[in-house]
Amino acid sequence: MSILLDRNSRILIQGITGQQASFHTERMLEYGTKVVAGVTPGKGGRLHLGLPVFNTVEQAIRQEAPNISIVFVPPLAAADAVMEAAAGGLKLIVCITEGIPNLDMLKAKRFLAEQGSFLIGPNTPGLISPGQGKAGIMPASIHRPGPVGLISRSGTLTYEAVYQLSQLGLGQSTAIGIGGDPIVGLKFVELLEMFKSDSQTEAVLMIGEIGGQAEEEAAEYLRQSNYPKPVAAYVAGLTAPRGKRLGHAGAIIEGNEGSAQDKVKCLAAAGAKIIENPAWIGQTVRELMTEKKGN
Amino acid sequence: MSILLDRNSRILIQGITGQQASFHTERMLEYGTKVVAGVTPGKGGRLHLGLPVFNTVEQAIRQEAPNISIVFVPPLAAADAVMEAAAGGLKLIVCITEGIPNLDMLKAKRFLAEQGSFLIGPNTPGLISPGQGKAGIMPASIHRPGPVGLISRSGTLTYEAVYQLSQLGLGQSTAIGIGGDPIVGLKFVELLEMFKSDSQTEAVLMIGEIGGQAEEEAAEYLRQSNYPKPVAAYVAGLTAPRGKRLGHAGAIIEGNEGSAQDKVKCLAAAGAKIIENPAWIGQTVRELMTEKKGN
Amino acid sequence: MLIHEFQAKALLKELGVAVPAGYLAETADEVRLAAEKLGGQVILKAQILSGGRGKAGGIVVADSSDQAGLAATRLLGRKLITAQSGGRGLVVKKLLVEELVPPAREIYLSLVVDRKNEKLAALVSVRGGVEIEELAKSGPQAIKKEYFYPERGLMPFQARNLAYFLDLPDAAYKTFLDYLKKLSKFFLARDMKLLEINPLIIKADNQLVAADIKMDFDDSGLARQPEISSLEDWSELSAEEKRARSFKLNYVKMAGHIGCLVNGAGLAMATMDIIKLFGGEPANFLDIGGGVTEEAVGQAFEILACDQEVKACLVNIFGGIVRCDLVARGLVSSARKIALNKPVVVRLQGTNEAEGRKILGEANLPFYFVEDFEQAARLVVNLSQP
Amino acid sequence: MLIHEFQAKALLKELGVAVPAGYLAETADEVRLAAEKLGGQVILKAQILSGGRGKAGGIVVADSSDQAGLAATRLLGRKLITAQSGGRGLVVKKLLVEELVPPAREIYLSLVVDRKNEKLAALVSVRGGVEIEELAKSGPQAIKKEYFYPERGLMPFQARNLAYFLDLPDAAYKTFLDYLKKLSKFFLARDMKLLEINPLIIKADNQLVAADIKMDFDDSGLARQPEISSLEDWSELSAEEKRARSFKLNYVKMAGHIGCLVNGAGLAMATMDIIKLFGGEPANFLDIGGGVTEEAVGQAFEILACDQEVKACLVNIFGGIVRCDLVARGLVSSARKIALNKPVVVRLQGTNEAEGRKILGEANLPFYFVEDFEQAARLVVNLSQP
Repeated sequence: MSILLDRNSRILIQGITGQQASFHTERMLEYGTKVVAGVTPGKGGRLHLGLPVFNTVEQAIRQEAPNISIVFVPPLAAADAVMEAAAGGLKLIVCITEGIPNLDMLKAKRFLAEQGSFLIGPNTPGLISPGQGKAGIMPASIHRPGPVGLISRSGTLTYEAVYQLSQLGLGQSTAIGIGGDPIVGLKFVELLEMFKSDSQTEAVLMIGEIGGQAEEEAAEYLRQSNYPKPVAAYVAGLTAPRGKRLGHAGAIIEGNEGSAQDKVKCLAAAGAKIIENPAWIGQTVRELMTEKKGN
Repeated sequence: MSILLDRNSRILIQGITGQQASFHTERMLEYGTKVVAGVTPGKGGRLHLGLPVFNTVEQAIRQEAPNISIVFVPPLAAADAVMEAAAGGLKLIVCITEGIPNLDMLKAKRFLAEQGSFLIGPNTPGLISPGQGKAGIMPASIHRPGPVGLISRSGTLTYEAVYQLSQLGLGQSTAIGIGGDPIVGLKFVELLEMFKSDSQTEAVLMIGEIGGQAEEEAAEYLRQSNYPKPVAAYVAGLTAPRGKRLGHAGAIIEGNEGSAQDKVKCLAAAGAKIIENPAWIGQTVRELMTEKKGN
Repeated sequence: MLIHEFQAKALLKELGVAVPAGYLAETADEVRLAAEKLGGQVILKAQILSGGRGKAGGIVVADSSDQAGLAATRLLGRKLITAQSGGRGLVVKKLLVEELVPPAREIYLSLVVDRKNEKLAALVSVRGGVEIEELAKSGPQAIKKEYFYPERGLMPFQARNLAYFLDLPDAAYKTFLDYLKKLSKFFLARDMKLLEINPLIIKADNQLVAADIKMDFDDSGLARQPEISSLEDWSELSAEEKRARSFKLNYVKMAGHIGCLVNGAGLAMATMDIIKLFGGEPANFLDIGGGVTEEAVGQAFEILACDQEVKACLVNIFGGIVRCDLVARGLVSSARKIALNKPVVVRLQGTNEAEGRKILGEANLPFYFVEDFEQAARLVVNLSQP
Repeated sequence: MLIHEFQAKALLKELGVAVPAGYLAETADEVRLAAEKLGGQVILKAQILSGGRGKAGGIVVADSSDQAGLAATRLLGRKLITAQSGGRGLVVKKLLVEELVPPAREIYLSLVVDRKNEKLAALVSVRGGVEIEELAKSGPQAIKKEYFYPERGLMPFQARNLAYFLDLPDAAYKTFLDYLKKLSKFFLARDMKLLEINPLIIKADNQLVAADIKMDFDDSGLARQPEISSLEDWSELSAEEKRARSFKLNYVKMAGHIGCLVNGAGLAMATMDIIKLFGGEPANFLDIGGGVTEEAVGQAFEILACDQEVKACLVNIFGGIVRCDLVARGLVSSARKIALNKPVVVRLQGTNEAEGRKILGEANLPFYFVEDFEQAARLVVNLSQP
């Protein structure tokens, strides 16, 4: 199995004619992903990378029946693009764009909730179900199919984690970046819930970072749900200073909330295996899985 | 039984210190209705008609635990008052006020849907469950407890209908004015559904009028639900001219929609007994109930 | 509340939506002058508050300023009877004189409160200049609709959906989106019920021009729209309608001979219906409303009683908020003042009915009391017959 | 983006929210003059982009203009180290000289994006002038919160709930509602993250005056807020920070000796963490971002390599969007330019890693290649030790 994305997924690229979108669409196609169409207002009717381009999501859906959209639209137009995808009926929308205003995201999330659509991101590398499909911008080569579900707030740190896993022969069921912004779509809780019932996934790796409360909520969920699969967690930013934003718009310790120490404490108390050193991500997951099998 | 309102209902009056509100609150109290509190911003802490007055609905709920609110607030502030009641957690709100702008009502209805609250009105006389309680401005004396559920878009025409019923010894389970505005809360369909499972109600009388599609929707519902209780219907405005608004903001035949002739046709086709003459409302309901008992 | 085309065009112009160059004129001389300024060839449009002006002869094209003057002479002061004006028709007092805008294409655009769906709707059609309701039947595939809510407004992607449906030339696309954004904001900010541009002309140079505009505002919103309220034109109302309006009476004149004075819109409609049912013709709809005063009852009664067409009156009151004694007092003082000489059938029920009947009974005026609704209707129909 | 108090007060004044009379001054003479105009007794407030100024000695009351001048002499040019300013502290370059507003009461008001609940929140407290986070622990019953959404805004009944919670004097009630309406609209229109008035003073005459204000704007919204963007003060940034900003590099200076150059914020944090884990101290956070150019990589490297505090550097790149060869080229040209004389540990993984290593290997510069993350960290810690 895998979650959210599999070999039957049909992908739409919003903003397909842009430079980044073009580059990554080609990579997705190379990976064997079924990208079926693109949307760029004003460029409808053309072919781009061999794919039909439409002016609106509505037209693209009518013609090509995608079920996932990936949004590469510039920041100030991206929330509108996300809502367009949801209004068209798409149930999973992956928003790569970084720098979308908070208020736009608040509006978009309310709209998506009404439409019953899920959002991954924004400011995310996307998601990949190795061997099945790639809906994002991560380097495909480091991934292997396998038993580890990966949920991360980070981009390149996720690649590092995947690299370590794959080096040890531990493949991934699905690896998902949830995005580094203060307001994002699906978070740890919802995705842990999905991995829970995914037969391919034997363990879950969480990569958190400072800021917000997503890790604390995940800990609460793990505790309350008595989560049946082993969970390992790494939280970046133990050395982060208070009140300084570290790159990601969401990565800031505000007031008394969001320090890596607090997050680690909560997750440990909830039974997650804490990874102390970012170089030990792979081996810690391997140990965890071996232990659990031993039980 | 009865629907929506019974002897345990605890009523809050919003705008209680106004002239109309005061007059009608006294009538409700005379009828034995449990009016428990009032709200008028700026007049909190006083007693009015022997009832405690609060500045906010929130305070009134905390102190007196009402479960129904009646709104007598002026038109431009009324939608806000309705939302205040819903935000406070009240599940039934009766809005007497006439002349609320359409856009305000659209906003309020969305808010109420989110909160899971029901609205009766605006521009309604309210509702009464004879012998149990009165949440509105209708003259109490004409009502009798009994088996007829009454749903009406009109005010005084409802009194006329009730008068005719009571004259013939036919009491009412609950009589509800749904309001004469283009955008109202509960309509025929939802209330027919409630009367369906009310044990006291043996037959339903609908009083419609020109404008909108509420009667057509009711006909569709009756047909699809194979409605189990006898329904009689009178529709006012057979002589109404096109494009002229007759009193109620909602009573206007626009384009090809909303004529009394169309409504009567739909309702008749759905099995409702059509009342041709407004003087025959009582006797037609009596005949209908006798027929059905005969079956 | 409807406003005139020239008023609507002034509002749009202010908003930055292009309209044809034009002048408002009230005399043939003014029309001639305006036509000269516009280069001779012009279109004259009767400014009455009703649709269907074209079919009724209210829109005329003139090839020269002289021809324009001549056409104006024929139009000004004329009564136009349109599909929506009612039998009386409306007198043309003002003409809008406009340049002729040659269309490369005509499209349709409207914004409306959709009461059935309890949403707002933006509607476009690839065919402009035709009646949208007819088009909805004959060619629904030519129409596209986007729903929206007042909190969010029309979203950019919805505007794009409409624009691409219309298959606009690239050069007109941005202007269309700009117009739609401005119009939808205006619609919300001004408590509108309907804003219709039909046709919206696409010129050969891809300019978009709103050639005809209809604007209808929510009456209930006027209290917070002073700018819009000030546009109300009372000049088309009859003397009776003006009087009724100033006393907050809901009055609509009709063609029959039986005056109806009722409290409550539903009961007023039912009263008209029952009169018709027994062979009579109501002369009006009149709902005196819940907050009515004694003076207003008197005014309402005078409007009916002084109407030459009215042969008999039916007063049908079911007291709730309105007290029967108040109505009775209003009737009596008014009837005395105008020396009432028409039969009046009176039915009083509800709050203070006994007091009301007593006041009327003691007044010694041509009032007939009837308790039963049906009998009251039969009687007034009989009394109205010559 | 934070703005200065004097800037925030100017915005509020424009909006119609009362603030104390005051002047901005940059010299002791200007301060003396301002104090004279304000009647002698004044408050001097250091204009630095950081909270906690009071505790750090940045807010001083003076009883006369001479005293004000004297205090200004002590304050201007001084480095203030506040709880939020970081170890370096911030130099006071401007003072806001204000009248003293005698409070009858002090309350608290803020509007904030609540990221946990994904809503906006309006917060009040009956106690102003204290830190809200401490109050939330010590006296939560003194605080009331109303959530709202950008589409709807703060609704009138919510504003009333807050106002009545504060138990305002009648004469202050309407002003409070008026302020709250204006502030919540401003918050939404200007893409704010935080608007805090603490304290909001209720004067004896029931006037409301915003005595201290904090405004923080969403960086992602600045692209559509030219007016707000123009308020950005770069003068508090160090030369390195300015350079980083102008090349769109995410750079935060810290106290250690190991420079870090990383792509991706998470990996950059992890890199700092692992350095600390092996006994080193990172000199900075630096995320070069996904859209980085060769030139920007060079600039980033120069910032680190030219920092006197930095003894060794760790370059940790996991190529995704960023290509390793591009990074390598940026490093090499920059290292040549500055005649690099510090050890640099380089780890390149991902897109075009082989090309990258080749470029660096051929450059004949003090680069150490390590493939393993842990080894790279250990090595750079060793190399940084004296």
